[in-house]
Amino acid sequence: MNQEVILKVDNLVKEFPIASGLFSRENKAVHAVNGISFQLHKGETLGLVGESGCGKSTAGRTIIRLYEATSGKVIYNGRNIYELNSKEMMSVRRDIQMIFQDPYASLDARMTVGDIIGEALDIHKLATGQARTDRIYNLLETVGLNAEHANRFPHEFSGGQRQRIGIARALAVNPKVIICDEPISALDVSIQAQIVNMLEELQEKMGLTYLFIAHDLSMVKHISHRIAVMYLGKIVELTTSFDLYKNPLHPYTQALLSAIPIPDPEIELNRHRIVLQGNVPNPINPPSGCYFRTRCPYAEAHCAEKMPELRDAGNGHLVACHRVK
Amino acid sequence: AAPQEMKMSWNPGAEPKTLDPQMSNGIPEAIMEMALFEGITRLDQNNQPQNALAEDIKVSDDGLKYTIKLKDSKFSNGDPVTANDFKASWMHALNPEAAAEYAYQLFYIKNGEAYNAKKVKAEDVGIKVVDDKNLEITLENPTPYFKALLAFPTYYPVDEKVVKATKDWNTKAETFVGNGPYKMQSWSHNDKMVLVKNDNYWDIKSVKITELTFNLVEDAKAALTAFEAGQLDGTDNIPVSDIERLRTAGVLKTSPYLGTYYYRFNVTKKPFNDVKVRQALALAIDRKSLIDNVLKGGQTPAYAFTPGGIPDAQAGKEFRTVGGDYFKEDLAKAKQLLAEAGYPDGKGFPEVSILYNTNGNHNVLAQAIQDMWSKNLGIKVTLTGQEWKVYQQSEQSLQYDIARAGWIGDYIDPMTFMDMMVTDGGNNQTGFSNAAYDKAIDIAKKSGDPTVRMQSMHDAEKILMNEMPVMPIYFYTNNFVSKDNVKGLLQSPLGFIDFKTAYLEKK
Amino acid sequence: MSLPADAFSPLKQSLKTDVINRPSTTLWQDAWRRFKMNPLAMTGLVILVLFVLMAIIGPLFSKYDYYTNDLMSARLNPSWAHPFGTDELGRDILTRVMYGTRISLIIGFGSVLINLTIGIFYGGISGYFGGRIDNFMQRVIDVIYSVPDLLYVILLMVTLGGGLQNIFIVMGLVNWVPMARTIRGQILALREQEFVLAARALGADTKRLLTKHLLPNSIGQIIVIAALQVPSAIFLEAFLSFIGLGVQAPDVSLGIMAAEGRMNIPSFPFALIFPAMSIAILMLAFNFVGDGLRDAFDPKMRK
Amino acid sequence: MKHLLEVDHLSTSFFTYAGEVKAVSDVSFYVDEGEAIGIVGESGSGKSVTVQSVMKLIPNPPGKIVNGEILFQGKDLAKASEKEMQSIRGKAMGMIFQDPMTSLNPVLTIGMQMTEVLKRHEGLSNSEAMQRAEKYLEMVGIPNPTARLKQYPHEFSGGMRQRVMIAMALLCNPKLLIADEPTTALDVTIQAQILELMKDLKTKINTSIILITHDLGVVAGLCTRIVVMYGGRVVETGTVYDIFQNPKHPYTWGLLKSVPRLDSESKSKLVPIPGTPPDLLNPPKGCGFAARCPYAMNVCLNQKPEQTKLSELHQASCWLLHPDAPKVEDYKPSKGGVKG
Amino acid sequence: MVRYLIGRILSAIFVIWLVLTLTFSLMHAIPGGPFSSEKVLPSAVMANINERYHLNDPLSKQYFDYINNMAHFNFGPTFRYEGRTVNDLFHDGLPKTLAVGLTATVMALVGGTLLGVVSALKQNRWPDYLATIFATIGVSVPSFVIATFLQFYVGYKTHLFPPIGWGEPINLVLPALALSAYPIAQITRLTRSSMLDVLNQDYIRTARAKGMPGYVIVFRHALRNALLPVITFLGPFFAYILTGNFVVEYVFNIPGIGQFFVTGINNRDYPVILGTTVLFATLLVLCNLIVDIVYTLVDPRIKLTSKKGA
Ligand SMILES: Nc1ncnc2c1ncn2[C@@H]1O[C@H](COP(=O)(O)OP(=O)(O)OP(=O)(O)O)[C@@H](O)[C@H]1O
Ligand SMILES: Nc1ncnc2c1ncn2[C@@H]1O[C@H](COP(=O)(O)OP(=O)(O)OP(=O)(O)O)[C@@H](O)[C@H]1O
Ligand SMILES: [Mg+2]
Ligand SMILES: [Mg+2]
Repeated sequence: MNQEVILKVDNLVKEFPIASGLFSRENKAVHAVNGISFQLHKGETLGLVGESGCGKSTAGRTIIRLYEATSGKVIYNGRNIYELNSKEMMSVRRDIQMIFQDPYASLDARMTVGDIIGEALDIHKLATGQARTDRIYNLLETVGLNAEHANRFPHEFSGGQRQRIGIARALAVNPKVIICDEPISALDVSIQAQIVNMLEELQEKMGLTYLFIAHDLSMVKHISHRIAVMYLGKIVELTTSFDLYKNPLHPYTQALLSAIPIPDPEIELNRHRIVLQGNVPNPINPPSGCYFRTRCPYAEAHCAEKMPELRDAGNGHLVACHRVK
Repeated sequence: AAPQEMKMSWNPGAEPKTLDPQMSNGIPEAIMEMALFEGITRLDQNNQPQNALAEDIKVSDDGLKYTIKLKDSKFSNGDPVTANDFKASWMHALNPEAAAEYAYQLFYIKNGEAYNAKKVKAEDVGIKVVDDKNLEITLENPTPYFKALLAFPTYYPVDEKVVKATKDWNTKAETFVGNGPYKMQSWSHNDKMVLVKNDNYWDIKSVKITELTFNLVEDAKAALTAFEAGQLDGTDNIPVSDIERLRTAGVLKTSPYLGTYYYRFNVTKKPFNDVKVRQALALAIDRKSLIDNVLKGGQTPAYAFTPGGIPDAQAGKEFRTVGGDYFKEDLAKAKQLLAEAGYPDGKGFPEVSILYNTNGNHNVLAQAIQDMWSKNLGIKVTLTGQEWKVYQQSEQSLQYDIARAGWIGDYIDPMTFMDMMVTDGGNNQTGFSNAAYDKAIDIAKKSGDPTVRMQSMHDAEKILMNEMPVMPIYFYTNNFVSKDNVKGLLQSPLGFIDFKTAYLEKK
Repeated sequence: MSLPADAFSPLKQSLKTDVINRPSTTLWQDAWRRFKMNPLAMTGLVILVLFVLMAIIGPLFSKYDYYTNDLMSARLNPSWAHPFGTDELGRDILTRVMYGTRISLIIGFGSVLINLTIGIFYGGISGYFGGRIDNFMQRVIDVIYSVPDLLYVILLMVTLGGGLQNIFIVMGLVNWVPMARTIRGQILALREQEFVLAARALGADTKRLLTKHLLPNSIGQIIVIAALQVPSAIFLEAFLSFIGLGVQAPDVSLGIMAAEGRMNIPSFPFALIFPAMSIAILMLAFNFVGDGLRDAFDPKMRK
Repeated sequence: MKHLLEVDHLSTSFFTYAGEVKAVSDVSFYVDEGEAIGIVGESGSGKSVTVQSVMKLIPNPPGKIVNGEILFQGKDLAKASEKEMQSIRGKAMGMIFQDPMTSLNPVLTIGMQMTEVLKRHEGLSNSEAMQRAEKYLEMVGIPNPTARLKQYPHEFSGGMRQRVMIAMALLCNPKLLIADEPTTALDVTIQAQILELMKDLKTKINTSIILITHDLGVVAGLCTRIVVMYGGRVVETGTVYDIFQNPKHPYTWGLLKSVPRLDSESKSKLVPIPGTPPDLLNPPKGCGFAARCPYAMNVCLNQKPEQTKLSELHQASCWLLHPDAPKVEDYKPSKGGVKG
Repeated sequence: MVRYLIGRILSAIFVIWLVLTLTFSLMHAIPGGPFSSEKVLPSAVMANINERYHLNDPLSKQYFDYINNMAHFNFGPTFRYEGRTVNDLFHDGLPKTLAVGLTATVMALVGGTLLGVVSALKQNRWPDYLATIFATIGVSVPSFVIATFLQFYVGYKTHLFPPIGWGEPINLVLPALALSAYPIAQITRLTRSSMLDVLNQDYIRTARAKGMPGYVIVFRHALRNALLPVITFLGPFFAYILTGNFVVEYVFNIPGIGQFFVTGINNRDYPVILGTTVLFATLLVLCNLIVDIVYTLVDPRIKLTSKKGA
């Protein structure tokens, strides 16, 4: 695999201030992303998994600067994108695109499919007139739809088809990196595979790099080369997908893996589950020390004191846990 | 129960501004005060002042000095009514600090106006208390109608003791003290006021009603509905739209009313700086048709400024009949006048507007007149409705072309109409100025001789109607409804109703 | 059971399941279809169209005009010549009702146009920029909300004086708040929607976001509010007429006719009944249409 | 043996403006006492409508049970009156729903919502009901139940609300518990908690369960038999072993092949089912799956396949099982790794 | 909670101050003065009046004097009713206005809710249509027309209710009916749509799945939730009851304070204008506060904190 780093995320933090009233002085914030760092290699798929609310979407959105980061850097083409002016940002936007989770909310219901895809072309002035039409048809076919769909409205399509339209829109600018924010979570199992296969094909054909966000570990494992596991705004483990499955080091990862049901009655019957107690803590005031300690079956006193660093536990297998030596 | 209960209810209008006789100036207030107070004189059914609290009134030959001897009488709380009460009350009205709106009703008294304007001291005012029962008043000018004025609310006495002791004594029934045929029993503001016979009234034998309720209804419509539903014995506040119906049903009662409805012309502005235009417009409306078809209130078409009902110098004659009509509607002449003014068939007539206030139904009349002028003279006028106070301001600052106006006399004498149009008079509001007219008014004011006075006023009216700064339309009538068994009401052409002798006829 | 011989041979060609069989419908058509299904709303619409037609072309067919007096035939009961009767100046009430409807509709639409403009502007800015600006702008709205607006309508009307354009202005000034609130709410909600994020990810600028995405998607709601504000403006004008601050004669609105007709109830009820009924039917129609539109544009109803 | 619940040729339709939506057609299955069965199928395949028909919770209008019998303890619910149903629901049959966030009344306390069931069906007094509710909350693993009963749903997390829902459905010891995708809306770790709980309860109290899910993994651990639905119809039914190891319907194959298995070592390509499910407004004449089936034959387009009995418990509806049809062997159950 | 209340009160004072200032400036922008009348007063009299009521003070002084008085709950004298103060007017009138307002409120809330529930439960059947038409009539006929009709056709024609007057409970019926027509209609519509909405919620299905009978579902489970939007409407509703009172008080001649605002403006009775505006704004702010508190009682999800959701 190509080891060229295309995008580097460095200690990224995103907090959402909680709107305070006219007369209140407190300044609370949701710590949605709490200093994550990783690199995207050219042509790879990096999976990002974690439970709901752990900050996956926020991370994705902050990386393409839909949100301004509270601190940290995202280096693309050697430059921190948060320092770019709006004009320079435009060229980054052509290179980094995003696919969204909700196939219903992510398409403007008032626009035709053609216009939705064409919007990218218009904004970046990539094609007009016949060229624009041709490009739109071309993109539709790329994602397995056909030209006659261009004049239809999103609500006439099924979820899977809509998701393809979203992919076509992202592809319209010929991006190099695509951030996929749970593109399949809202779809039916049988349809999920359609999208996953297509994403894989496109990656092969166009040399795309994906940051693939999901909470379904089996699908992430299937599609990703490497996987980062997030918990409460932090990456707790990052390694190749094979390694992660074979040799999960972080207790959270272990629990996550064991929680996933396997469609095989024999395995299921004999399987021992690590069932985590309780829920993800509130990101407004996360626990002290290790964020996971409140649910960790192995938590010890010192876990409450110090936050574990993300360290290399050998072979580039990064993990943030005091237990892992 | 009392042997002879007689209860009557009436809607004289909305909540009174005040029932302090010196501080009030409205007609509903006057109606209530007439029931609650008694002056030196009281008007009889012929509107002639008769001695009431006065035992005797002597007038000096030059008509300037009035010497009044009072009867023994009491306030409703039992306090005796003294000459000093009168003086104190009147001085209160004139006191600049009291800021009474109707202070000018007392400006006939020597130095009244000067004192009110803070030019002289209180002692200089021509009211002198000789003793408890005797009062001496000096006037500024001979004022033949002064005896009648003495019957006016502004001239009523209030109990000085009470005034001194109780601030706002007149806002609550508990503290209210009068000296009239009735006394106040309860007063629920904006709702109703209940009066009962005043045992301390000197003429109590003439009073028959035991309980008189004044319902204080703002909306004339509501009051009429209440009357028709039997809730009220009468109301004198009739919506125009119901007049015809009530008349047809034979319920409506009408009495003369000392008021003129007219249009003002802004004589400082083209085209109304041309007297011919003013005359043309005045001649080109059909007053009778307006009254019969639009107003339907039994009003009289007005071809002069002063309404009927005011006695002339010669006994038994009326000022109006002596003066007669000063013009006649005449379309041909109107057209001719308009042409002479340079607007043949209304051509080239500038766009002008009739200003009226939007409360009431002045707009209906304005629309009718607009239509008549358009049909008869070919001139287009527009309408401008303004809110009451805005309208007043527009009128007073001459920001109009034509403006509706109405004037109700303050007292029964032509002067209450005639002195309005003097140069720079506060109520002139047309920009009209005519030396001959001013002179005639001046003569009338200064003269004690009734014949001279009246003649001068006839002269003045003639000038006025010739110059036509104001275009009279109709003379008001007073419309009211009352149940058939309501008797003994005294209707004054000034709009007042005296309930002193009222009674309900047993069927 | 007998089956044809080739029953079990594989299909020659795989069937396309991705073809869309149903005819293409825009959201407008979709909304319209749902609207059509609503009998009350359709009735309202038909009435509304009739009223508008009546207001526009009705007077042309009348042999009377709304201002010329005919004092000899004042207060006539309804007849063939005057289906609604005549008023105290002998004017044909039907003609006046038609003309009054026109003015009332002008007032309704005119003031909605004004408050729409203010509302879009204010709500748009507040919703789009959010944060501090939004917070401040919402405070302002809160203040306006805690003032009984009728009081200001009256104060302003007296200050400015009567007349059509002032009625527009005053109603525009007062009624924009609900409009701004709706638009703000819409934009605030839409702003975080993924399709807007997608456009932003593509580099769309503010103007594009507002004109291509945010406003077009709010339009359903805007129409609904507008449809419900037209009648409230007509209503307010009627109230102003009642206290003598409505349109000025010889112009006539339904409100002023009702207010003047009120005085005539016992003697000549037609002067109240016809204009009042016209208002009521017009309002009814507007409300039905407004409710119908709300349902038609309701995303929950979409299928 | 008599089945606890036997659904026979059930058809339920929604009569909408656009026409009749045949949400469920000719569905038959049964549940025995103490047994857990799973209903799987993709979204819109009629799973919820089926069980809501059983509970007679179909909104009417527009929904209506147009045909079939629902024999519950020998009584045909399809013909039962609303009153009778009211005494069965919550007492003999409990139900939990997909979204725990919206399934509890936000303005009533948990205690209120739980005790009202007991008061209604068992006529318990308030304190008795409270005691029972406490006991059940404790059973589903909610600590400090006394205090919790006084709280409102928003004070509970999603997983806890689902526990409350389960406790509430079990309060009257129902014969049958219907769980309509009880874990779909939950996070994996919470889903694991709930599944463990259900497993645990199944052994503790002898309740029959119908578990609806679209995740085959979920049923694998809990159920003994599986009903696979597609396009409003049952396409295959059998024991878990039948379905996972010897599936006979192409749709079941597709379902199994389109999901990656966490435990698979090789990175084999997923095999998606192409196309989209049939439009239930205009259901195809033949087999509903024909349009997406790689093995579709001429007959599939024109005639609905009949049910073929493969064994006592295993049945499938597919023309491929016709003796004249070509033999197709598509799915080979892969044995994944042992870890996990 | 205390903190929240303090915050609300502070912001209420701010709001009231704003309202006062706005009204003060608008009021003085209106042409015409309090003592202008058709008969022009002699200038001396006018000067005396201006002096007495401090109308010749500079506006800024009048403004600060007024604020100062307000701070002492002294609304000043009324120009219209000699010897009485705005406080007197309020003292006399407010209880009557509240009596009518409260009666109308109860009628509107009870009537509107019931109609709304019935109409939602019988959706698209005749009770629904009846309720809908009734509700729409309420929002379709101007209140003065309704009031006049009630007064004339119900009060006068049938002799069942007195057309005007005050003091007996029966006097309340027609005015309260006229006043509540519009809010009844609004509440019916609101209740209906939110009820329909709520009946489709998952927790209603849960309640049905528990075997709860219909009335329990409607009244225990659905209604409370359905009333939430109705509660939000209460703010504008109280505003309507307060200001809408004018028409009703005028037509039925009720001695309340509803008419003072309009008559205050007509008379340029500055203290009355300011007083009523401030009073109305205060009442409204108070009502809104109560509404918010009620909301938290009905909806346990809402907590009173100093920040308020949008
Ligand atoms: N615009 C925002 N304002 C305030 N808080 C936010 C905002 N967006 C997200 N959050 C909060 O940040 C945290 C992380 O949210 P995020 O959407 O990134 O989670 P996620 O991992 O994508 O979850 P999911 O799987 O549900 O999509 C959550 O607690 C969320 O409530
Ligand atoms: N109220 C309704 N009106 C019209 N159609 C309905 C209604 N409820 C359900 N349907 C239709 O019935 C069919 C089956 O729906 P059902 O809810 O049973 O699917 P499901 O298998 O439970 O899917 P999911 O996994 O999404 O819950 C769907 O096509 C749906 O559109
Ligand atoms: Mg997310
Ligand atoms: Mg379902």
